[in-house]
Amino acid sequence: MASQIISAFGAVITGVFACAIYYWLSDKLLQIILPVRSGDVRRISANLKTQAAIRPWLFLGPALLLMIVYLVYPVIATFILSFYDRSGGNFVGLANYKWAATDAQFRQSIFNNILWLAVVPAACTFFGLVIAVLTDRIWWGNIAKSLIFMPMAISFVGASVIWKFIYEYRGADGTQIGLLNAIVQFFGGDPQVWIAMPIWNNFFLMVILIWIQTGFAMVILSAALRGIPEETIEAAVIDGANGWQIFWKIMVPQIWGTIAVVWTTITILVLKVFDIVLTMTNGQWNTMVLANLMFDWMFRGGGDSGRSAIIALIIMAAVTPIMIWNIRQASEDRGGH
Amino acid sequence: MNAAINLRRIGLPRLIVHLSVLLICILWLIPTIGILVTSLREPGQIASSGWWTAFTGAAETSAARLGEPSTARQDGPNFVISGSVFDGSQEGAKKGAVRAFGTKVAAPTEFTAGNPADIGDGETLTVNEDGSYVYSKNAPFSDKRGKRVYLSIAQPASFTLDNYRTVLTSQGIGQAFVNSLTVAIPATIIPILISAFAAYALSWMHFPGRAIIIAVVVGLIVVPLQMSLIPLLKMYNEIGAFFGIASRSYVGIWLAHAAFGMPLAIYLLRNYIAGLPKEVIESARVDGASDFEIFVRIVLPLSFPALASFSIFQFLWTWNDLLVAMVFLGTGKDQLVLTGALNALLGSMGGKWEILTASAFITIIVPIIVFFALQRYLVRGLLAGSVKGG
Amino acid sequence: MTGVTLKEIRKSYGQVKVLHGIDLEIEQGEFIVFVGPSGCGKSTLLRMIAGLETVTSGQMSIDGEVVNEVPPSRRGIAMVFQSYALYPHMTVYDNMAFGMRIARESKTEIDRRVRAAADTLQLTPYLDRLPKALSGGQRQRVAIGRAICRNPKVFLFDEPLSNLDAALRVATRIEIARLKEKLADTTMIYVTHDQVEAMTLADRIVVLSAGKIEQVGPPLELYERPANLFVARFIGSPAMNILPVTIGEPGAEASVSLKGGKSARVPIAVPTADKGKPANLGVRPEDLEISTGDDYLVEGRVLLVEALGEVTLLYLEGGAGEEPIVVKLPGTSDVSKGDIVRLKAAPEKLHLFNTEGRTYRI
Amino acid sequence: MTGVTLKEIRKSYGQVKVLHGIDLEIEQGEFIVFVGPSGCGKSTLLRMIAGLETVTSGQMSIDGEVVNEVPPSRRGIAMVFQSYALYPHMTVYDNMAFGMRIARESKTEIDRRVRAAADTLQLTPYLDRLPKALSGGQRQRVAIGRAICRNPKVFLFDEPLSNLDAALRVATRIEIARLKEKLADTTMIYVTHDQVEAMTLADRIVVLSAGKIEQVGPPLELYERPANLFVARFIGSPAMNILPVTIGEPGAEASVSLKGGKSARVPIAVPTADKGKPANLGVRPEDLEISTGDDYLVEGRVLLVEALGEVTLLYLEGGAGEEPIVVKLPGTSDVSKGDIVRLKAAPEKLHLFNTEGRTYRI
Amino acid sequence: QELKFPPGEDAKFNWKSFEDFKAAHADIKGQSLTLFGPWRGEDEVLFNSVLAYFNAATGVNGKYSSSENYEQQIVIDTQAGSPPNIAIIPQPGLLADLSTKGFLTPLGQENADWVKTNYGSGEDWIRYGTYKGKDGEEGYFGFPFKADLKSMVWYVPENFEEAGYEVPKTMEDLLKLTDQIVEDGGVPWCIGLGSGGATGWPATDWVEDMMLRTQTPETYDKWVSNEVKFDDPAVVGAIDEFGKFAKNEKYVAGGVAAVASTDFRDSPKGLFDIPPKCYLHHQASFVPSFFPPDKELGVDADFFYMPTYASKPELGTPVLGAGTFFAITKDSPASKAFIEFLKTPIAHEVWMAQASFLTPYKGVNLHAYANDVLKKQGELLTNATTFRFDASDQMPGKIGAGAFWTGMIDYVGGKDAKTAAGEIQKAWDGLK
Ligand SMILES: Nc1ncnc2c1ncn2[C@@H]1O[C@H](COP(=O)(O)OP(=O)(O)OP(=O)(O)O)[C@@H](O)[C@H]1O
Ligand SMILES: Nc1ncnc2c1ncn2[C@@H]1O[C@H](COP(=O)(O)OP(=O)(O)OP(=O)(O)O)[C@@H](O)[C@H]1O
Ligand SMILES: [Mg+2]
Ligand SMILES: [Mg+2]
Repeated sequence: MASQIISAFGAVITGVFACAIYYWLSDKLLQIILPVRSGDVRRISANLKTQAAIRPWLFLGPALLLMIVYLVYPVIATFILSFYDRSGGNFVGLANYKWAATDAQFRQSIFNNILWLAVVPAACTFFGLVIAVLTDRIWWGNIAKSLIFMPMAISFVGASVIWKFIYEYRGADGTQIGLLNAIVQFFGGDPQVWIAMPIWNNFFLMVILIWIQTGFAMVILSAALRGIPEETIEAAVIDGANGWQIFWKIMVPQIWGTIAVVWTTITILVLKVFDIVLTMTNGQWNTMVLANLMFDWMFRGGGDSGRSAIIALIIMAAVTPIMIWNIRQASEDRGGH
Repeated sequence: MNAAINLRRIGLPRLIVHLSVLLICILWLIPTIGILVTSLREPGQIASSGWWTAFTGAAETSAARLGEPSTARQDGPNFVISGSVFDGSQEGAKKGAVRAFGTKVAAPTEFTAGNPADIGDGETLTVNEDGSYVYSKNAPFSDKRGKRVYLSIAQPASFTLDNYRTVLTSQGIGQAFVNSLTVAIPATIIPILISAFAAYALSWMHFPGRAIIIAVVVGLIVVPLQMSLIPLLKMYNEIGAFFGIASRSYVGIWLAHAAFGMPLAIYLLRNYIAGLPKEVIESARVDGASDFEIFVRIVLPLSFPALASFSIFQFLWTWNDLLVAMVFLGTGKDQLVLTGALNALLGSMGGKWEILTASAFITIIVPIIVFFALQRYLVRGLLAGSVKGG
Repeated sequence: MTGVTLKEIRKSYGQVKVLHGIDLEIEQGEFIVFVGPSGCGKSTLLRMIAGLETVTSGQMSIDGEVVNEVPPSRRGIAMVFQSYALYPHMTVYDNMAFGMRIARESKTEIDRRVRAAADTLQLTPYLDRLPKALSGGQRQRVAIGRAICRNPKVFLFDEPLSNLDAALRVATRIEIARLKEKLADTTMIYVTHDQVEAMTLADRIVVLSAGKIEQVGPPLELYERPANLFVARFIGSPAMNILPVTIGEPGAEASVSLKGGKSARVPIAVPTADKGKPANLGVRPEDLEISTGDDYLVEGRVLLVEALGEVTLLYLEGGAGEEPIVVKLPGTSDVSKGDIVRLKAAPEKLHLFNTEGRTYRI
Repeated sequence: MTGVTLKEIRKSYGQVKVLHGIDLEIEQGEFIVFVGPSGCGKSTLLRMIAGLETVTSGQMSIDGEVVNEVPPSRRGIAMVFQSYALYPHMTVYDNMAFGMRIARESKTEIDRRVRAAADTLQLTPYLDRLPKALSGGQRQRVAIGRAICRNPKVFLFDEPLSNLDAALRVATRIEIARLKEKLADTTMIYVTHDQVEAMTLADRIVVLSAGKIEQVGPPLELYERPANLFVARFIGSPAMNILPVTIGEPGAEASVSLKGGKSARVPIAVPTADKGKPANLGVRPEDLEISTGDDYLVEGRVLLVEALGEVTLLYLEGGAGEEPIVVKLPGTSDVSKGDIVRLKAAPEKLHLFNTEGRTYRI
Repeated sequence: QELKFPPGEDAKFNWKSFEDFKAAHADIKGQSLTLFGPWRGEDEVLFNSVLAYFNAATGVNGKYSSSENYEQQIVIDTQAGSPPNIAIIPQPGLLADLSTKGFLTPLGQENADWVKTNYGSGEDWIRYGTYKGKDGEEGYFGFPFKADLKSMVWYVPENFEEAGYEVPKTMEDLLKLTDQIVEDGGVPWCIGLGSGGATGWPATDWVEDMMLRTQTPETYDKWVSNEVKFDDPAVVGAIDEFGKFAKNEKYVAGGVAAVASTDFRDSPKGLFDIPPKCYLHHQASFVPSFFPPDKELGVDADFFYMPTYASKPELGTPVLGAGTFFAITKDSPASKAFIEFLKTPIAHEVWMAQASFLTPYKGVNLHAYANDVLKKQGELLTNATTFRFDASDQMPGKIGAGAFWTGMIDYVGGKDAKTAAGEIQKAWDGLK
């Protein structure tokens, strides 16, 4: 055990160190090849200029390399695969695209995804905002925040397990072990099979993601709220606005930019997350979403790389407008340096 | 001072605020408490009663077997078997106060404890609260085995640490824990270092193509990672074969995690680093610092809150990851990460709630420690660049 | 009828006492300026009048009505903040209309009042802009406009000009002076630590120091007859020169002797009991002249000459005090660094303070 | 030997031209102040000298060497920013030592220079503090100290005092004046839009407007003989009053006639060709006096009286111009609002500008 | 690794086969062997105990591993070119897929012949291991080891005894018993289809069992290959047979609504509740691991063969089952040797003697089974007249592990059999 720990420790150190040494060495090398410490000023200036041209690429190099290899290349490969059949061996033209256009499950997934996109980012942001506002006002706010942030530390699968204990259904005559049904039964209602209720089951799954992500929204929005100039709020107080009006008319509009960032981040997450649906229903009872559909086509029964590629492309295409808007927003905000 | 303090003056009664936050916290905590309690219960109970009943203790129905007919004594005209339902019953009825009993599985609580019950065939049975019973018949007993009775036994709340013991003492868990850390720590630090350099270049250095790179980076945030697994592993294998080294190594998984977290890291860190005061950086430039020195000595220390915030997310993600670890590190016993090792305990068909819940809690611990250690930076650090004056 | 009355107003933040009993009567229509060093409690007092801070003890009335427990929006006040505090996401029009919208005024009424205020403040062309598209001065005008729209009985300003640059400050100051005339019935309370603002705008100045009122009075009275050393040094720029002296001859026209050995007659009555006691002689930089004769008060070597065109400032060392003595000479001067100059002042321009800092003048 | 030479320096940001050919020779050891309205390009010019902005065209030399392509750290300059720009995570000592550490100076040398600078600026007690534990003035001193440590040939200041409050501004200004004397060999270039700073600190002032130099000269020259209307109005506070006139008699001592019908003799030579042409008569508020006789220049109704104690400002309307005429009277005055007053000025204090705004004075 | 049963000690084991194997494979000592399979938890421990004998006999360093993401992992690994030596695959569909993509090494005719002669219903087993390779040629790829029996109904003997119920011998009797229990105020069946990411699969076992009880094995095979369409009346009929039980409010614990959402792992626990939630539970041979821990097989719980219709004697006694196949994904002498090892009785007996393992291998000593229930199952397996492999496992993944499940969930949720089957068929058509 001790030796394991030592070797692991060694690996950790070497790994991190190797990464750091790249930057250090490459800079050293630059300094040696293009000396600037001494010599003729004209020369130094020229060298510095060359350095300035090279250095961004040294800084960006590892990041670009990693992203090209691990992300760009697979995206291109995916794009190409989308024109091939299930084994990736035979060119089939647009057949996969045609399939996507007509497949019922695919349409179902799109519909559900739209539901998710409409609900989850909005709900997380809304709850995050409300909690941020409320917790900022009490002395134990930080404790409350930590508690609400805690679900972030739980893996999606773990979280799904947790929620199974909430949605669990037992027949009306049995003892409920699902909390929700127990409550329903306590108040005299009939227990329900929550995860099988058409349309609504989507929402029950969304609750899980909302439960996890609200902490994230809360933390970021709480920082933004602190940035609101106090005087604008006092001015509104003098103008006679009540708490509700101040919240909606003064505070929220002022942190709109941050809200947008939070919203975007969660939107992307919603499009990528599939563990929750997988563990809770695996897309049964019409809860399929795109990410799961992709996963299904990719791995189930040997996989169909062409169709899964299509779905992956659709997911990426769906986010593009949001990202473009976000980039615009970002460059407007700071005008660039 | 912050904006919200002012709300207080507006007059919304503070009590309501306290209560609503309390309510939200409870709502948010209930699921977690649910698994915590579940993880402390005995496997048999988990599926048969709600976790919230664990505190109160419950009346549990169980079966017990009375003494063998051979142990019967003759008492006047009657034959009597007596003893305790808790003795040597292979049904393993747990001790407790007997509330009711019955002799038919369909009606296990037909009779109240302590009262003699006429169960037909001239038989009477009395089971007392302490479990002692008297079973008599006006004729000799004829059954081969002891009679089955059903008992409703009040049980005090009981918890067990067995589930945790099972998980923690299972083979290879220590190794897996070390492996997890070996994966997660560099997989957190490396991308942060790399993306911080990149974020600096993208916010403070001028070079052609900067805008396009920023756009591409942001676009890459959405690439679903499942898609890239096969082409990447293929590449790893080819590289491994070419150089004659193992294709699955820590380096491989570090880089994979680093790359998958990279776009988001660059996006968040750039937001922050671009928001650093321009004059400070220019001032360092006038002082003669090169971009490398500016980055290392000025930007890096100043971005610490943002780095800390992002490292929380990256750590959470690598720590909780299973798929990437399995693919790029392998599934051998000595390569398993904690999530994988705990997963292996679940059995092929899954369904071991007690193990699942206990493992969920064990995996949470490290992220929670990391979270609390870095939490104070989180509040002001994350995206602080996008917040004016933040 | 009084505008605002403060009776024994005290304020503490937890253990920290910030205001120690403020008594003040402000007439309706008066323009009152609070001045004082940073941290003396000016803003706190103003914010208490606004209702943004609670009153720890004492009684505060506006328009004859006790308002200790009345929320800000019901006090009939309007406030202009140092940082403008405009709602950044609303146009100028909406900024001004916000309060009335909250109060559910009719559309036409809102429009009328906003346009009237915009007119007064020459903001009409900017009504559709967002605050970020305005210059600092315009922003401050919007903040004032927003306050005007509320039709307040009491107008509160907390250092409204301190974020503006010099030129704008002058312009906006004049704007406020105009406003003061226009709204002659409105009581205005103004916090600043800029003297020029205080002097030019105030009907009466309230000098605060460490949570206490030092002196209340019209600007020129404060300038000419400061009640104590604090006020004397605080009002006027550059600050009054203070020279340590000892009382020679007390009486209706006292004589004091300076450190350098010189003595001077001061047309101020000093009680006989104080004979021989140390005191402080105050003389404003603008009241000092260069003396060529022997009738000088102090003599010193010029440390620094600042020629501002219209006036020239001399900084002298080697005078009686430890701080350099500042002299403000009109126009330009040919004195240069290192010169030894002698200074005199008209006796009626001299001020005399006892060791506790209180003035000897009545 | 020249300190800094600018030859035909131009700067554009993309399509936007910011500087339109700046020519300037700065002597070694000179203290030059750039003033001008906001956005005129002062900071841009300074940042170009520092090397933080590239030069679009023209030639810039420091110490005789062309530096267009030389990076900031090699130009022998040091810069103090308006926002201090201290490294927030380093102590005062480290802030000052940073540049030398980068340059790989020896430990002892670093220590010597830091302590010397700290001594000069009275920062020794704070060497171990972080910037956030310092007051604004102290921070600015650290920024200056950091610059001093670089032993620069040229010292650049970009509005170093504008973030400080009035009292600190005065104190730090004097500090800089002292520094100027101490580092007599160091060329200093200082950007501000505060007149007092410009007037008190500068050896020569460069007045910029919209990317062009309007006038260069010692402060008093600019005050007394502004080259054009822009400079005339820009230097001096309150600004010079401008009265539209027509040239009556040209000649060595011209006569001009004012709108009100009055005419005045001005001891300024006007070419005969300009006879009958409109012109602008300039007179500073402090040069105007109240006239009881008939020898007045203008007459007007008092709009506003601002009594500052030491001086009194009058704002008059109904004069010849549209803007109110400002008068600065020494001491207090008994003029009150609504009075009609007549104003005169000594002829030698008058300024005359042609329609293009250029002065007639040589 | 320690060997669970010391060689030579217990007569019920065929130690000779072990020694023979050892003698024959001394040459591969020191090689390594990776195996990747679906077994986790106890199953993993058990398999490792078997592997230990192989390692001990050959000196090979054989390592087994598993994963929750088993199915993805094998797809990724094989496609990326870093497969284990041996993949253990429970679905013939996946096996077929891997073989057509050329990722499997053929085991050769001699192995096929061996299985044919030594396994009960050996021909059927060979069929499930034989697929087209990349070149289009048929080959034998999957060596069956460890079988599961599916045609079983579990019950608690004492509950039956108390209520006076008899184990039914025919389907007609079973239906009668079902009604009888309802009449007595009880609930006859526990059915749970929930299984997280695989929700729905238990229903497929029902339908398959019903197919075998209403249609000929040939029809069953055609159904698997989709020659008989999913919405064929034969299939729809079988679905409705399942519906007879699952869609009757009175027959199932918790009502019909509970069927789809109850987890299949929780569902058998109802048998042991007091009072019992149900009396009958249809599930495969692995299910005892989900019984409460103190239940002794054979005493507290037992099973009976899911009976056939007396009205259809021509169908014989069909047995539905499943099993895992060992396929060589990376060839090596050790891989080959391991397949050889699987042919030794000892490989089977070591697992048999511990728990939950059935084998159709006729050469094993049946006394090695850990208990009578297992033994009974083993006999059932070896004596079956018809053995049919789980149909859903043989269908294309998107059907057998997708549309079929979804269809059954929809069916239980209210759709009629015809529509549900129609949709499954449509999905199947979409694959072509
Ligand atoms: N919320 C608070 N809690 C504790 N002390 C406070 C609080 N607000 C202000 N103070 C203290 O009260 C005193 C008065 O503050 P105030 O803001 O009124 O000063 P000021 O005169 O307006 O100063 P300035 O000219 O700098 O604005 C200060 O010492 C300040 O530190
Ligand atoms: N990076 C830039 N891109 C485009 N225009 C710029 C940039 N920096 C400055 N400008 C423009 O150049 C002009 C001169 O700016 P500069 O900052 O030099 O003005 P300034 O005289 O220093 O003003 P201030 O007194 O407000 O500091 C302004 O109109 C400004 O808008
Ligand atoms: Mg204040
Ligand atoms: Mg500037």
